[in-house]
Amino acid sequence: MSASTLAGLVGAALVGLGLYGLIVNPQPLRKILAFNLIGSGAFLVFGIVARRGAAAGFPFDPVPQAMVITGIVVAFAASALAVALILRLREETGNVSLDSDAPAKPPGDGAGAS
Amino acid sequence: MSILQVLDLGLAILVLAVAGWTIAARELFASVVGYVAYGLLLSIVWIRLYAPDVALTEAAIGSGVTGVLLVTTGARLRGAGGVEANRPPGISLRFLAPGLAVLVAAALAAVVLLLPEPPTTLAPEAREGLAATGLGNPVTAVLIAYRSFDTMLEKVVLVLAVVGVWSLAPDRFWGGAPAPLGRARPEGALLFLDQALVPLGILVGIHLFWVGADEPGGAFQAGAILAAMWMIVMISRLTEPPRVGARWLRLALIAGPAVFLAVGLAGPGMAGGFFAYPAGFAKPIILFIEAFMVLSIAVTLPMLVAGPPRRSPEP
Amino acid sequence: MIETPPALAVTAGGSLLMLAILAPVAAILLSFALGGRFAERVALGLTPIGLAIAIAIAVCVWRSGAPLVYNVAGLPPPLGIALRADGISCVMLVTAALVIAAAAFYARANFATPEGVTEARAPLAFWILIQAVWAALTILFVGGDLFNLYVALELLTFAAVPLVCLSGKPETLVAALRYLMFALFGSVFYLLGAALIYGAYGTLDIVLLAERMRPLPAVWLAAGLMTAGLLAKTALFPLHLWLPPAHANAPAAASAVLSGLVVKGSFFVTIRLWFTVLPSLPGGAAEAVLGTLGSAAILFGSVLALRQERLKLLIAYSTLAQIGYLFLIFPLASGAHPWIADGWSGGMMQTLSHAFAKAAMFMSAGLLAESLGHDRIAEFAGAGRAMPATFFVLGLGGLSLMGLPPSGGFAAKWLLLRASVAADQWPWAIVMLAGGLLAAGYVYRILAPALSAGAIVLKAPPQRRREAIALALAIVAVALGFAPPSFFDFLQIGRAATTALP
Amino acid sequence: MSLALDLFSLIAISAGAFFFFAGTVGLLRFPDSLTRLHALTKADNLGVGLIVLGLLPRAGSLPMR
Amino acid sequence: MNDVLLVAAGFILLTVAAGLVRVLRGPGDFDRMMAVQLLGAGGIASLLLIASATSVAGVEDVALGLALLAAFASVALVNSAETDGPEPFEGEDG
Repeated sequence: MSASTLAGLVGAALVGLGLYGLIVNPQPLRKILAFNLIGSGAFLVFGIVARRGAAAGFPFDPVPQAMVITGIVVAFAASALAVALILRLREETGNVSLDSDAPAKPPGDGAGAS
Repeated sequence: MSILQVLDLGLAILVLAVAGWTIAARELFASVVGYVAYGLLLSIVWIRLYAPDVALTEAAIGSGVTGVLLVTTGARLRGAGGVEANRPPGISLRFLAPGLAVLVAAALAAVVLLLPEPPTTLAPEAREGLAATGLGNPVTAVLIAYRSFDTMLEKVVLVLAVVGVWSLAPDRFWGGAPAPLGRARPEGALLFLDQALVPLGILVGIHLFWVGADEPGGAFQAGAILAAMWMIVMISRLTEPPRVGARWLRLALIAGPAVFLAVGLAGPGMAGGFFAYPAGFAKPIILFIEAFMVLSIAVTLPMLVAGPPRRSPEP
Repeated sequence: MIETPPALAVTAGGSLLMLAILAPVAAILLSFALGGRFAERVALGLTPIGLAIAIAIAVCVWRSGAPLVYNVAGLPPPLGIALRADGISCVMLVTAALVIAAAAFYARANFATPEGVTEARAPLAFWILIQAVWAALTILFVGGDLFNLYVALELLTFAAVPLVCLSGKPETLVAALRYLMFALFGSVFYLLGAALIYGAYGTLDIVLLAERMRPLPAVWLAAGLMTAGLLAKTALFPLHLWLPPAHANAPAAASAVLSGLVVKGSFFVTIRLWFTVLPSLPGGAAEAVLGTLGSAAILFGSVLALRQERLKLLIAYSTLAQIGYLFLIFPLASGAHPWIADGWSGGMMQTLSHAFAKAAMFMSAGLLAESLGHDRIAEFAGAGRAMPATFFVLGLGGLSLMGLPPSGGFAAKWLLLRASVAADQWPWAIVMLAGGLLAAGYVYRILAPALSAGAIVLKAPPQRRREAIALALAIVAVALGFAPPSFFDFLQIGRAATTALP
Repeated sequence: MSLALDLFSLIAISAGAFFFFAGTVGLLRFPDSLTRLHALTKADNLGVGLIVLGLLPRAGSLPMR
Repeated sequence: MNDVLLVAAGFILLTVAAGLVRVLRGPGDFDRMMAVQLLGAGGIASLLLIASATSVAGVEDVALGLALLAAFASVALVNSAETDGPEPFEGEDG
């Protein structure tokens, strides 16, 4: 089995793992980790497509590789936004949960003092 | 089975094991540490796929900066509790989720094995256009010339991410600076590291930017390295995150996309089309754009890690 | 260099497409660099320019009767990125420009930078983000490359999510976080599908893909993954959980844009995918599934809307139901049948009229909440007499949601009904009629207590100017019901070319 | 000459690999954090250093663009 | 010779992977980080060996970047690992 096929299978497995984590794990930060696993799985699929496309003296097709680079940067920005939301939510409610009916701690106590 | 195949198989198993660990680990911190290890291993996979540019980006942004972001957040979330206090998933979810995950993974694996032969590629087209850009690295050519529009928009996405993160500040802190990245006071070992590592890092960053035109490297990777160096200096408290109201900061954040956009808008006058480069001047213009992109990335990534403003602005 | 096939040739006026995108992008950067009050001025100054460009594009397409095409960097696909505007792109561009302009002027009262400070958090973020929504939608409507559309989808996510939680209240933060999770899931599945499509066909340009399309296993899986991702972003049942809290808790101007336009962005990409890239695939099973999910959304959303206590939540659940109608376009306008023109026109008419009607209703709901201090429907008694214009707008919008004549919603539902009857696909017709009755129920629930007698104290009367903005949008939603046949011909521009492909 | 260089590479790389092995054993077997850190630094420095040294003679043979 | 490089790369990966058991076992965050640190060093070494054996061009810069980032990651980890450190910064009054 060639390296690129194997990498493709790893990518598929990563997507599965990440999807499982995304659904099952209730903690939002862990969901972000899972989302990043799915993302890297998708990037690996681009990666094998690029490797298969070796031609014209290049050992790879540069177009999908460039797309992966763009995708990695966007995924990081998404993680950063999610993290900022999670931290603000923790500060306001003392809890990090996606249940909208979670009891909210009255904000303000202790959050204002350094 | 050749040695290389054995190595590949081992690497694949290792990557999946570490990925599984990040999902399964009980403690948040252990899971995040696993994710950083996972990113490092993934860089080796990218080398096996002959993608050094991606390997460098994955190491720098996918593993490095994202890892630091998550680790810092994990530490901030720890302490006051509430992190592990969520309900466990319901029974139906416990059976549905693995089923769905296995289904998607299996379908994806089957399709990856069944991709049509001969493989499709744009490598010949990319090779053909390379001469006109004056570049040697085809990935850089795709990013800054053939699909420059995507890259410019992606820079705008980064600006929006900064706006989004900042918008999560409490009103009273607007205009102020984000929380410090490091502990209360600088420590000896960190200061030593600053002196040894940061000048070297800046040099490497500039080097990556410069060689990126012809070899693996480029604006993203160079910017990420410089960003890492700035973050190290902030972690050791030699400097603090800047105020979000600072004019120089705003200008540095938009410099990359703005210069890119300006060149793109000048395209019809210079070269007969938006985002087209005039023949013969493509390479210097591309390096000019990339220089500003390096600046913007180097400033954007640390600001995204630092989070929204957390200190009141100076009167 | 590369021989350009006729389908990829650039047309005169193509530069307008580039300008339509770059104008809001430049405005975003300018607003962020200048900061403070300049952000508002730049955003308001952008609205007439953007609207003029959108109208100019529509006029060009109208005159030539063919899509506008532009190749970015002068490089044709597959290596370069193409932009294309067909009939539906044009109407969506103009709709987006009108709704965003209305939302911007409506929002001035809420998002003015206070006296005495040079810059405030919520105003700066709002003015930048609403321009970013515009930029992202414009790319989605004219983008011709699946990866370029991915970047635009991400741009839209990054613009829309922070809009939800501008107030910083805990419930809005939860809503925004949930929205972000669904949106990220959607993006990454879309990206995965794009990777498979590139692997199978070596391009992501939608016109080239349409020519090269063969039923491979890769493309079936890719279509499934991308559609799942896009449905999560469009909030089609059963991936809708994020929408009601997000749309109900956002500031009114933001809700108007989110409900009226943002969900249509990912819906539009779904249309591109199934009607331009994939129509040559055999079978109608996928279309039937989408239609079934749409039907379920109509019934489920309407029933839940009936049970809401708060006006904004009611309107948000009604969005779920109205999104359901959009997806009836898939079974009713695909294939090569005599009724597809009706199905297509009906689906697009529903997209447009819902955009205007829902934006108007959310704006009115915002005015109500500001004047009454709450939006609990049970306590509306007497409000109709105190705020007649506001309730008139809610009534006009409701007319369109119910599908009563004369309104754009009536035209949409009538066309969809006619198509389903002609196609002998009765279940859709029954669902639509049931949805109309349920909509009448929830609109009645809003208006009945308001029109009953009662004493009510307004904190402050609504501003006439803001009422007029909402009214103008509601009137457009009604006026769409009088669209001439030539308007429906316009919607077909660019479509014949793709369906005629072998 | 090439044989001598190959031999040099072989020895340096083997030594580097050995240090990684030793470092790992130390990390796993040593009783407390500080001694583990001690083992780790040996692997870090000497391991990578020797591997790079061993690869140096081959650097010229890499395709240069 | 290439096979020798690959065997060495595989051996190093195997050993540092064994070191990852420390991530599983802990007990402290500090021990976990050391295992990742070792993996970073081993990863750079095997990356260089593999690239040399399969002739991937321009990989020296990748190794350079990885080495810098490994140091960066360990700084960040140390910064946020210790549990007895001061409370996370929560902002100050305006």
